[in-house]
Amino acid sequence: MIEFKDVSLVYPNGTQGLKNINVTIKDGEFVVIVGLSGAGKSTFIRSINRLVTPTSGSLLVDNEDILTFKGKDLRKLRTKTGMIFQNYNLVKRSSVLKNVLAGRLGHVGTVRSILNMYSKEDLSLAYESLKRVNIEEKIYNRADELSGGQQQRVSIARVLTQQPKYILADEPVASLDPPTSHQVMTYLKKINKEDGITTIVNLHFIDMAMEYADRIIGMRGGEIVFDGPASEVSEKTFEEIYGRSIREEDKIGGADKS
Amino acid sequence: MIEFKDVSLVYPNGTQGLKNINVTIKDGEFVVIVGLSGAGKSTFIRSINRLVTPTSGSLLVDNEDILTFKGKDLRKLRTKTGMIFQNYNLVKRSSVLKNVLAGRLGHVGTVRSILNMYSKEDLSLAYESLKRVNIEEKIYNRADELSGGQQQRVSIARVLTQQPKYILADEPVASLDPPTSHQVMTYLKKINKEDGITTIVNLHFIDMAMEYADRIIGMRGGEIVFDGPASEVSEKTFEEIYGRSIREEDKIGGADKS
Amino acid sequence: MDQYSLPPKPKNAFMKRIRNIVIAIAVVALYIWTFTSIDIDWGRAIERSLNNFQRVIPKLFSPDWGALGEVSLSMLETVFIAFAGSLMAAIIAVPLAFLAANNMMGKYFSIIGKWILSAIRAFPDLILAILFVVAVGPNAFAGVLAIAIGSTGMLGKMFSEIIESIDMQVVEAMQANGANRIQILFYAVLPQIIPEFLSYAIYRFEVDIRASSILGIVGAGGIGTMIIFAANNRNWNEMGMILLAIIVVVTIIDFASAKIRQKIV
Amino acid sequence: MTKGKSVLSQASSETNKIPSLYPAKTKLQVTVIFFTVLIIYIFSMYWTQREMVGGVGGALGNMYTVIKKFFPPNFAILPNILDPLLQTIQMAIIATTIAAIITIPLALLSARNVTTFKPLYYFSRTFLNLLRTIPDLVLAVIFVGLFGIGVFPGILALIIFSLGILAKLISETIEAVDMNPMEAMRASGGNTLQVIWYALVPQVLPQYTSLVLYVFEINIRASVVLGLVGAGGIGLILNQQLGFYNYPNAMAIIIIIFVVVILIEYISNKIREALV
Amino acid sequence: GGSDSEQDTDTSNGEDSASEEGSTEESEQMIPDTLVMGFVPSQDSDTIADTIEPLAERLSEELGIEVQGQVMTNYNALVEAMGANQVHVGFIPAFGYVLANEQYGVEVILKSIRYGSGTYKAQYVVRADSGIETLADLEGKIWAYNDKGSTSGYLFPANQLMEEFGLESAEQLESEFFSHTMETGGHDNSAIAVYEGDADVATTFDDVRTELEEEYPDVMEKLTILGYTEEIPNDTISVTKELDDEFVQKLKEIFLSFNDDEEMIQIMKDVYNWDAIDEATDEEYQIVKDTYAKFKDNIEL
Ligand SMILES: Nc1ncnc2c1ncn2[C@@H]1O[C@H](COP(=O)(O)OP(=O)(O)OP(=O)(O)O)[C@@H](O)[C@H]1O
Ligand SMILES: Nc1ncnc2c1ncn2[C@@H]1O[C@H](COP(=O)(O)OP(=O)(O)OP(=O)(O)O)[C@@H](O)[C@H]1O
Ligand SMILES: [Mg+2]
Ligand SMILES: [Mg+2]
Repeated sequence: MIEFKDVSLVYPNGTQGLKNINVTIKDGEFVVIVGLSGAGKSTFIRSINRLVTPTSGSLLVDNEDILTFKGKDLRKLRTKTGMIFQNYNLVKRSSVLKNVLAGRLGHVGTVRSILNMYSKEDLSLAYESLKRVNIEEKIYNRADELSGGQQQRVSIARVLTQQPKYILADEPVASLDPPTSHQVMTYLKKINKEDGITTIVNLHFIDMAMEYADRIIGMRGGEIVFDGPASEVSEKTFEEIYGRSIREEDKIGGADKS
Repeated sequence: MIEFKDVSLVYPNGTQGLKNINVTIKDGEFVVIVGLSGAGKSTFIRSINRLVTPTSGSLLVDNEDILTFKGKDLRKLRTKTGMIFQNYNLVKRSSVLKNVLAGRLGHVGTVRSILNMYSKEDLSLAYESLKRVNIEEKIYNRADELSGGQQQRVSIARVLTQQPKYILADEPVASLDPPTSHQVMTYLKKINKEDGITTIVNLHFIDMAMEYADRIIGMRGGEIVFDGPASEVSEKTFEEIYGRSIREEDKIGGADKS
Repeated sequence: MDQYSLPPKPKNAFMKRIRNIVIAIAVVALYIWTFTSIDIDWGRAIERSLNNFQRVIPKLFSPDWGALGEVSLSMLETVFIAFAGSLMAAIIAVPLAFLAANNMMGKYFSIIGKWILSAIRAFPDLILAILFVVAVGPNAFAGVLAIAIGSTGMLGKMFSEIIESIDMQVVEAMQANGANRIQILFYAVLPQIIPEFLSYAIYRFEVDIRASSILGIVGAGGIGTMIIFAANNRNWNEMGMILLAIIVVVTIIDFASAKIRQKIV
Repeated sequence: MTKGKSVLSQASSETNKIPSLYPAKTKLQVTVIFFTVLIIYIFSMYWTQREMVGGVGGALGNMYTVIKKFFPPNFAILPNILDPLLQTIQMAIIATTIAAIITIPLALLSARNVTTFKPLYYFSRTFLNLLRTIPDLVLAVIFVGLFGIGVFPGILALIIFSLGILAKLISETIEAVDMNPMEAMRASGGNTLQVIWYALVPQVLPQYTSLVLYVFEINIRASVVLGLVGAGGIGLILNQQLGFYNYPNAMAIIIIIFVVVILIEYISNKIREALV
Repeated sequence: GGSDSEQDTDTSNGEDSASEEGSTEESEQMIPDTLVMGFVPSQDSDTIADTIEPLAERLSEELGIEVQGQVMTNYNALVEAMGANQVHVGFIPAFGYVLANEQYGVEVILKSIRYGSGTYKAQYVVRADSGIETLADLEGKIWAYNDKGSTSGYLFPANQLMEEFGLESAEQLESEFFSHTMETGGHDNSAIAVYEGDADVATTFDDVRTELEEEYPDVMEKLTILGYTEEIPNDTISVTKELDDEFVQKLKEIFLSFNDDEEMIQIMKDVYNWDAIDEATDEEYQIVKDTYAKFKDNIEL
């Protein structure tokens, strides 16, 4: 369970990234955060694994206030929260397998990981994860030999190998074309359902959010302006989130002919 | 007028980029080429300004066979065909104005262009073009200070400054997010209509193609598998182009809730 | 978790592995050869350094302030010579770099250009110095020429590598505009390389201030002559003063060049 | 096209604003910088030539006279210079290897994106700058003073000398890497060492190798200088031959060095290709 | 004025005039507008200075033309510069003079007098406790010298040993008579090598130990002198063959007049350790030439 209690974040340059956020995310939920660019979506998500540190309030993950975490505690927190990035953040020159094994870094000792001494279990877990995103045949390819969608699938496999309790995905499909985007979202959803991993995804576009989310959180100017199930999203919600009524082009497809 | 007569292109490594293409594009048309990755869309478009050279057949632009062109003729051909690229291909460190003025290179003398001695007309043409894509206030910014969509607009302004007879656009929106994509396509369409410039655009996605195109050419494996107005596109067309029936995810929007 | 065995590695990985093993053996052999046949008496070296440490090091740290005036003057002279020399080198290096870069003039020119640059770099400073003394007499200008040619080899190599790494798509875009080769050079290539060029040229200026031995040979005075005489007279205090002067000057240049680089990149 | 023109003329008559190519401020800055450099250059050229006597006339003729004496190179000495040549190569190998190893922590410490602790970063930066400041000749002289003559002080001088260059260039490479994978590793719970090993090393390795080989080449040539102070190697022989006016022998040695340098370049290109 | 045009003609056909090695007769004689003196300090001396300014000023006064002094650190460069007539007057050590004379017909006019002598000697330095008492004891020992191009450090001692022990070549001397040799780069380094025990004998100028006393206070007791070589002629003042004869004569007289000039002699003493200046002829350097001739082919690897 993740609880934001009155969390605010002011960046060193004075930008207010988050403003008095109060929200609770229950285990197993699939939450999509939507909002305009600069709304604070990334800041929200990155607070949860402390890639950024909120400046006030308290943020509980599994009932521990993570804002005080340091060193080992922090690494433990990060080990249980997997993260997927917009640009996949793979090491381009390393093989797919090596990239996926990187998900185990928090679990294995430093020396073992540096000497590439992975246990059979780790290896088969990595392979298993690659199979779950259907990319096992690329196991020995270098990451930069893959297409964007394939790279994002590798990064999902990396997170799966991490066996996290939470998955945070920061605009996982923004660099992908729509069919591939849907594929990736489908995988995320599947994992959420099959493994019961709590998943929080940032998206720019509300229509894709509505297709996949159990729950949608709308952000604007660092504040939460909507929080509810996808079915409750209305014209008014759009206005709150985007500051004006919805237009065709706010959906990814733009005008749709069908 | 552009006429492909039995044009084929085999790359040095043996890949067949184009196979017996026969097609005529009339002045003023707005043609969109769609097809899967590797279908030969780029090869088709790049043949027209001879960035690649077909290996057989003849390709007439304004009734001249351009396949024999060399040196000066080639530069003349390229001066009258403007090109827009997926990655904008701006000189990142140069100012927006200088990038736009590069569109005049084919028109002004070498010495004058090197010494930055542009005529008043050239300068105001460049400024005018920037205004047409609504980016004139960035005139002295460096190109790398702009967002993707803004960069693509600068590259459109560059082409406008070139005052070409033909505009070739190779996936001009593939690096952009959907709203920006629509913006860019709208500008291209507007220019096509206002200035009567024949425009040929490559796109991955057929629904966006259908929204903007007068005429759609579908390619697959280096061959043309569909050629007709947007209104004639049917289930069957999809099958021909993508090799299977259309699915929701082939449209950029994916599932649409409205 | 079920046990899954990994798929076999692809075939060419096997060949790669063989190749890597061969390379590894070669490297190990090279090292064994090196370390076994080089003649260093480690015990003696250590003992020696312990004995000599207090003979040399403390003196280096108590610079001879009496030499300050002379050293500053020589340093100033060196800075001017290095500036003129490295600027000249930066200019000569540009055409050579274009010749040597494999994405500009074609493969054969590239090979010729690379050979020219290597040949320049192979020429010892000493001989360059002699040649220029003969050409223009023993004076600062001979030093400028020697530094210019000496730096051209290195700068040309660096420059050509920068040119090889530019974004060729931009070049293609200019081609598609109907630009000719020279226009492409000025519009697509130069803007991409100028900051790196300047940055390396400034770096080289720094290096040239230290490449002072060559100036001593040509009688150009400068700090190089002082170094050699301080060494020959075992005048460590004066050497300390010289070092201090070099450190100060290079630090100032380093600082200034960092500022300039920030501006231009 | 005509349509475009009409739009233009109409528009420009409306706005009547034609921009200049650069904003006035940029123009001024560029002009000032240009003239400053030019003036310093002119002054430097004046300064350096003020002692010149008789101009440059006959320069080429004079040089030709000397160059002629170097030809034909006398390759008969080849067997005799093999040993010192190998010694030079060995010195360069050892110095490059050791420098390459010491460089790693130094470069990491002086890369802004890895060493976020500012004081440490500035400290190691300054240290590197000091290292680079000392001329190779001075290093050689000091080490000969410290350790007596022989290859050992030569190697030490080469190590310090290459360390300065290598660590600077590599720290710059590190600063230019893609930070995203590092963030990803951190987000999955890796500690600093693991992050460096998994995300940084693969990205830097090709450049690292190529820079190390580049420094190896520099070291081969630098050992010519070391010969001057009795630090061994081919440089000693070269100076000897020059001293006795055996220019054809000296030329043969220069050509050999050239060949070695070309060979190293060739090998380093091959290795780079294999790595990238 | 007039010399300008002469220099021009000289340079226009500089190729052939300069390439005729050692031919003195037919070259045109000239008086330069600016007289350039090149100075390569001999390592065979215990202090060396890096400036020649006071001397140049004084000469300029006397000659009525501009005089420039350049200190160079490599005598190859000076020899070549004199060959190209870029430097007109050279202060060169004996060996450098021999090369310059052989290659470009450079002529010696004066020599330095140090410690009241126009010559000096090289010494064999050994450790006092080494048990080496005669040159014959050196057999099988390790020999340290500064540089093969050094008259006192290498050429003269090597010549002496070869004659004394009937050796045919330097090669034989180095690898058969001695067990091992080391080239140290400097006289001081050679002596230190012996002091530290890296070598058994060093050949240096007389007396290198005074240089080291500050750093190694016990050097005088620890190192003794085994013996000396033949007399070696001191540093020369030499002129290029192009220089006008009368002008050279004048130059010679001016230099000689310094002997009676307290101030000048003090300058020479402070800066270069010269007591006086004396006339010199090429013959005096014959002994160096002979030695060089003997070694030239040996040194050719
Ligand atoms: N490191 C930082 N320093 C200062 N301000 C920052 C920093 N990171 C983000 N911001 C600012 O905080 C606000 C929220 O940024 P955030 O990245 O969370 O938005 P976002 O919703 O993820 O936007 P996008 O869709 O563009 O990724 C923005 O105004 C942004 O400019
Ligand atoms: N320079 C080249 N050398 C060899 N083969 C090439 C080259 N360029 C393209 N090809 C091949 O030619 C075929 C057609 O490529 P083309 O780039 O025209 O496809 P496309 O439809 O533009 O694809 P995409 O949507 O990925 O850009 C592909 O199989 C491609 O691999
Ligand atoms: Mg974000
Ligand atoms: Mg394409």
